[in-house]
Amino acid sequence: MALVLTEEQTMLRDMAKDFFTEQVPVTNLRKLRDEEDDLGYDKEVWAQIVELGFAGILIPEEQGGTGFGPMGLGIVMTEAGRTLAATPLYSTAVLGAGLILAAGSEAQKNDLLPKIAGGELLTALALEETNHHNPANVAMTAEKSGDGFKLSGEKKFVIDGHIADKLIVVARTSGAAGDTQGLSMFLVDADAKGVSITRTHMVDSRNAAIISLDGVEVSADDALGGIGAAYPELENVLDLGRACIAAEMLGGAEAVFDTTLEYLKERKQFGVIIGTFQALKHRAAEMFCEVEICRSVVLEALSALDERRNDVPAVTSLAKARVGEAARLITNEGVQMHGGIGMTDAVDMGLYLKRARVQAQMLGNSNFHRARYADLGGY
Amino acid sequence: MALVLTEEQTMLRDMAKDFFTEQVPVTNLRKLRDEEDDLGYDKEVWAQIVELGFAGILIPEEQGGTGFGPMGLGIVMTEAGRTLAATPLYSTAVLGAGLILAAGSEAQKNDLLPKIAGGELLTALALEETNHHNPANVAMTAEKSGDGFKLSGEKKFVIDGHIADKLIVVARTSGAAGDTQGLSMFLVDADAKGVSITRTHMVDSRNAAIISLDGVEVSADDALGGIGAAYPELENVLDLGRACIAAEMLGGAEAVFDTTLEYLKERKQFGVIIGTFQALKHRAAEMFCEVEICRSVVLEALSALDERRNDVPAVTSLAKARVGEAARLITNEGVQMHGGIGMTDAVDMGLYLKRARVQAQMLGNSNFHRARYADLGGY
Amino acid sequence: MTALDTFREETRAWLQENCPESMRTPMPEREMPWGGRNASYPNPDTKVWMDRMASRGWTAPEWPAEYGGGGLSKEENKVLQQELAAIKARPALTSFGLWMLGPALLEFASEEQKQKYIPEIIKGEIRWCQGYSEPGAGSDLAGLQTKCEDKGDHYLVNGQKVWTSYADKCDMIFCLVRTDTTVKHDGISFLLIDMDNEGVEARPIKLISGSSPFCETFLTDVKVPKENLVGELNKGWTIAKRLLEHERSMISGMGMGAGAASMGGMEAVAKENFGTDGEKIADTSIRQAIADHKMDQQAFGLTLKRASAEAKSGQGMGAASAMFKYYGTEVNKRRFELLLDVLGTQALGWEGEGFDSKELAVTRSWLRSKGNSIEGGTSEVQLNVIAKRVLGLPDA
Amino acid sequence: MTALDTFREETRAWLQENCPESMRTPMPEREMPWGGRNASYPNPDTKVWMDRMASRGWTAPEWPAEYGGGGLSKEENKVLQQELAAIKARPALTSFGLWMLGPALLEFASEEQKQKYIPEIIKGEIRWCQGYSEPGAGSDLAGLQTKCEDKGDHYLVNGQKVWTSYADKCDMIFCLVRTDTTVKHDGISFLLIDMDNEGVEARPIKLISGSSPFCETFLTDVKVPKENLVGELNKGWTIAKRLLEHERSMISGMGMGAGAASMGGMEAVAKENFGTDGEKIADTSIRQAIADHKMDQQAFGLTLKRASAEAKSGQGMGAASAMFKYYGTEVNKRRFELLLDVLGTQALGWEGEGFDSKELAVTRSWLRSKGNSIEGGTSEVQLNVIAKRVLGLPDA
Repeated sequence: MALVLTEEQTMLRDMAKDFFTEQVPVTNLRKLRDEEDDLGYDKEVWAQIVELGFAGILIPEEQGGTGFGPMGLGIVMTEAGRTLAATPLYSTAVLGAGLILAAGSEAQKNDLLPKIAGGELLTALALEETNHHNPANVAMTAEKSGDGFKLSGEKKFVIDGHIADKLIVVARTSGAAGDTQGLSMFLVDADAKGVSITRTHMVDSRNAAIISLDGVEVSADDALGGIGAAYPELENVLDLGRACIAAEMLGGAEAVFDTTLEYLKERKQFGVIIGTFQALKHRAAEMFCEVEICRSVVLEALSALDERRNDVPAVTSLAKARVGEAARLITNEGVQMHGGIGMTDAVDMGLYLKRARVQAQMLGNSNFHRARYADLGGY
Repeated sequence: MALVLTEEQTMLRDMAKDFFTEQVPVTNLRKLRDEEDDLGYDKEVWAQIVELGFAGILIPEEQGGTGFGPMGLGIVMTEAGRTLAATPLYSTAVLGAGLILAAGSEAQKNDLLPKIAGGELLTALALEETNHHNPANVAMTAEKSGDGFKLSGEKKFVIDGHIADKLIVVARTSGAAGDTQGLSMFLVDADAKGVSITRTHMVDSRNAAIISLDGVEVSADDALGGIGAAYPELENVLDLGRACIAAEMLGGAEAVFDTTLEYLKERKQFGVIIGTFQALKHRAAEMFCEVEICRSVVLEALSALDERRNDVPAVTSLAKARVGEAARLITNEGVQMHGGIGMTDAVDMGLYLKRARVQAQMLGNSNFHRARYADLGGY
Repeated sequence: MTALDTFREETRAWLQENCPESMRTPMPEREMPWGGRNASYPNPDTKVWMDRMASRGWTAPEWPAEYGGGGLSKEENKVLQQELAAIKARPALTSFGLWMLGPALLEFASEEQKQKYIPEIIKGEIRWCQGYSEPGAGSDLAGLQTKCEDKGDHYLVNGQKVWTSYADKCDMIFCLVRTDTTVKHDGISFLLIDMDNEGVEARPIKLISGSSPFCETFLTDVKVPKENLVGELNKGWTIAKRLLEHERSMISGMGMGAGAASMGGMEAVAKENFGTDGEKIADTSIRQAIADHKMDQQAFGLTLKRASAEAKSGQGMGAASAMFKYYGTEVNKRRFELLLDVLGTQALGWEGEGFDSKELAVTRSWLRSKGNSIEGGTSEVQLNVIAKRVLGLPDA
Repeated sequence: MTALDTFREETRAWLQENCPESMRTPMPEREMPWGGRNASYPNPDTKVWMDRMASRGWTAPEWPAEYGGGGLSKEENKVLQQELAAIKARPALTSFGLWMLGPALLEFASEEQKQKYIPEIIKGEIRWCQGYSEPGAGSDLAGLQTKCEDKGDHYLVNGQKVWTSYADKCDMIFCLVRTDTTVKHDGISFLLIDMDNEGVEARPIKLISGSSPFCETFLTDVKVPKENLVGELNKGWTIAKRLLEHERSMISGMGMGAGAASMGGMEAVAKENFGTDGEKIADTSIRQAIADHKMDQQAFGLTLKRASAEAKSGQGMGAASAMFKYYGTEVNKRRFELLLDVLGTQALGWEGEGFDSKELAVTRSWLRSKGNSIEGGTSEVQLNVIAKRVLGLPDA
């Protein structure tokens, strides 16, 4: 158990913090939003991220990565979360690299991982089909067709779906929606015939896509992992994703807490600093406790992943649910304690609030993870 | 809709308030407890209650009662709740009179109601068989035997079971535990052969009993209402009981709130009145809102009963659940805000806390009533 | 037949004749009859209806006839409102002048001021906005700093107001300004300022929920005639307090019905998202959360009803408006949070494809609801008010 | 073989020989080795074990040997504790003298006082209690008023202490008294008082959860020798602060494991009460509430671990004890409320028939848990401490 960062991890964190604070502050997201950027991310920034080795942070050195593992990735995500950095880190460095590492053939790994680490390839996971996360609830079909498969169906909430070069599509080779058996993953080029991608504009000014596949042909070599047996590996990598979103949410919650605390020390009403009001003090102290609790559960989830422990599913559900609720509280309090200006778009509170709710839904909200935690606890 | 008391009802309330405050203060409960009174209620006090007409408050004047109806009964229960008065009002004036009025034959009414109003008869409803309220979950059997029935099984949490002259026993003449069909009610003398009654000492210093019936013989005339068809009438009267407990809980919550507010204005720490601390002020203001909300839902439930409205089940569930949660909050805050002395038996906070939790479980806790409210809402 | 019955018959007949057909249909927001110098009327009937009603003073039915009001009694006005409701008539004039300023002028203004401003309000000729809050004076409104100097023949005003609704579309603003910097509440005056004056600039404020009617209003060396002072110099706080009470009660009732109503209610949305088990929402914990919330809403609604019943019977709940403002806005915020959980990712759209208009409205309303517990006195201020005025808890 | 290995071997051998068999079994409460003048030993082995351990100074292993302590190094003591644990040895002496007073005396007392009191503590000859709180001085402990007057050759003490644990069974009390009424913190002294003195009376306090070790202690014209003052006159607050930190950390760890453990855990209790659907608790909302709570508990446990890991690595969480005291006691209270909901009416017994001992223990523990957020500094005080010391929020 590593609830304290090593020296190496501390250096990584400091480097990431400096980078995001200086190079990708919240104004970066505002610019992408206000200029209605077609991509929704900044290619310059992504190039710098690649340069720093963050795109390949999960990827072993022999495949061009930096091999920091889940803890390193989580550390970077937390810092990215602090400044609401809109980058393809989650879709590509977390899920893309994670799935290829977990399920890819040697050929796929050797081909794709260096491209991810080198910033040449963006990926997106096309999984969800309903309003609520449910990884087994896949109806998209992959029908045997010659040596390959034909994919048909519709995916939604595909994060970075419209900028990805390759989609990782979860489809059903057998069984019915809800079965964990019969799921397969396929690598599909975004420009393949029969793929149509609609970018959606989300409340957090990030993007996601609706992707429909109409008889898209893939070869047997495009399968990522075993046919019909994708679920266990998928779940493992989803846990990595969950821990990383929890880490990113934590960063956002920390930023809101810090900013709000500063505001409480600065803002005067009735001739006094509002931070002297005991009711606000107590609420600030409660937020502090929540932030500390969140730090612990995020570190624990990342450690468990690093150490490939058996309790990875339970502690990632713990982290996702617990941080989700804390982020809800803290972002709400952030707006309320800022008063009127907290409601204006000019102040960043609203941006954090919006992002927190999207993060809360990504890969399962608190309700989903409470139920999963209970399942795993055998009750 | 009568969310405001009429002049007559206001007079009744003032009379009840004076009576309980002066004649049955909390010291009355302490005395019963500390002297380990065998009965658990004060015969003197009960005689006065009968004298005031409260025992027969539901009962029409022609049968010796005062005919104030559910609203009048609720008003009295609220005042009784304010001083934690330990009396057989709930078991006899609410449930006993209520069930006989709703389901009794003319003969039963003419025989029993005047006795209740006159203080000559105490009753107890023997319904529950499990740890959680569930009126259909009755396994006790009533087997046909000659012209009558033979009752066998065990009841628990029978409020005032050991002082009742007559038990109203809910038993199954057909079907299985969980069915709403097949339930029947029987009037059983407490000293009948085969009845054994064990008094239990509850945390609120009130009492309940475990009652086992071992082939107890009753005649067909002892049936209260139709054989196998007791459920609808039982449920109606249980709703009356729920509204009355909510009213009693409200009285307790009011008393705790008032006392705590006084304490906040009196107690000094750090050289100042603790009621000047803003965090406590805000919490007191929130409690105030809760008390006001509770007053509304209790009045609404009682009005609905008075007017025999269709939404009686929904609004009694609303009252029981909503007041239950508010009473939990307010009694917890009462102890906490009193600090150390709130934890001592010498101060009344603990007595209210304990009573509130028993009331919360009587005839269904918040969880039960939330589910019922949803059922009734069709979702 | 009583006089009131006669009044009803005549009113009904007049409305039948004078209320244009299109004014009996639901009103789209862009057809709201705000009036004013620069008003545009996408539907010309709007203006016809406004003028006809104003001609009888029925845009302000109970105001004195001498200033152009309807001069009706409470009972007559009730009849008028019933008859308007019966034909589903749109309001003839929506106006902060009618709701806020007019009553204040009638109570506090000079005879000359009443004669000048009241008729304009009634006819919808001038569109008013209100200038109270400032960047440094939110909860502590009396801490306002907009400076108003006596320059002999005029006042000179410098400062900044925020949350001035529709300031960019209004003709005049009624303002609280500081005329004495040595005292707090007793150094505030109530001033009327023409928005066409040099030095007045209004900029719309973008909220986290998107565009809004709110503006920032900058006042830079604005010259204001001295006759535009309402009431006595330095006695403006008295007028302000009267107006604020009114505002608070408007907000606590706001938006309570919105949300999932357009989707058939939260229960229906939950059934669609989580499936059903018989009639029940299949996910029990969502179901219980919805029931819990609906209980809060029903309980709150009953408490509003009770307060109004008590007010009628003269019992009164006391400082109830603070409680309603607090509780109502907090319940409303919780409702939207729950609705987000129920709708899942469909509640997370901002614009464009992938979301229908109802879903997008939920997202925006959720965000807008966060402001309810801030505007018109924050939740914290309401709790302070309850603690002090209702519970009598002492100040530090 | 290192010196430590040798020490381990010798210790193991000595314990094997000297720890009576019955002292290796679970300890019933009535056999707790409190020591003192009036101690009774229902199990005579208790006294044997205490005396043997005391003879080596191992009741206070790290205290200096010159006062009868063990004189062990940290490492040696760790070995000793491991060996004691290995044979499941009971503690040889439980004592507020050991836990609280002794360390304070070693740091603040005169040489004479150390020589007099420390050996008695180590041998368990004197049972001590602590007299801090007063009816008027709870959260504001420094507001204490127990008067201590200098009468030339002795002090005269008048006042009342509360929450003095086991005062009715103790021989002596260490007390905070007021020796200067003109200042607050700097007018407090630390005094040792013999409970046999005339004018000392201890009365047990009954709690809402039943009988308790707490007492009220009345001090009426109690004469105390002047040599019983520890540290300088009016400098007692320094000693008190040191002792309070220790107390707080003891309470935040309290009772976290208790509750439904004896029943196989809350999940098992819920399955029994609500039935199962496969492996799952059939009532989903109860199930989610339990999961929610267990998450809080696990998250809190992880945070304790992290704090200890950070402390070791020298990073430090800062004023963490206030956070743990606050969060830990609040989680604990919520746990018992939830357990009550799960157990239903079986959690509502007080005594006698109808409830088994585990159920009755839940009821009493639920009630007792309410005190956790009051004793050792209320939750409100902890929040104040976090706001001030950790967050740096200013005082009014």
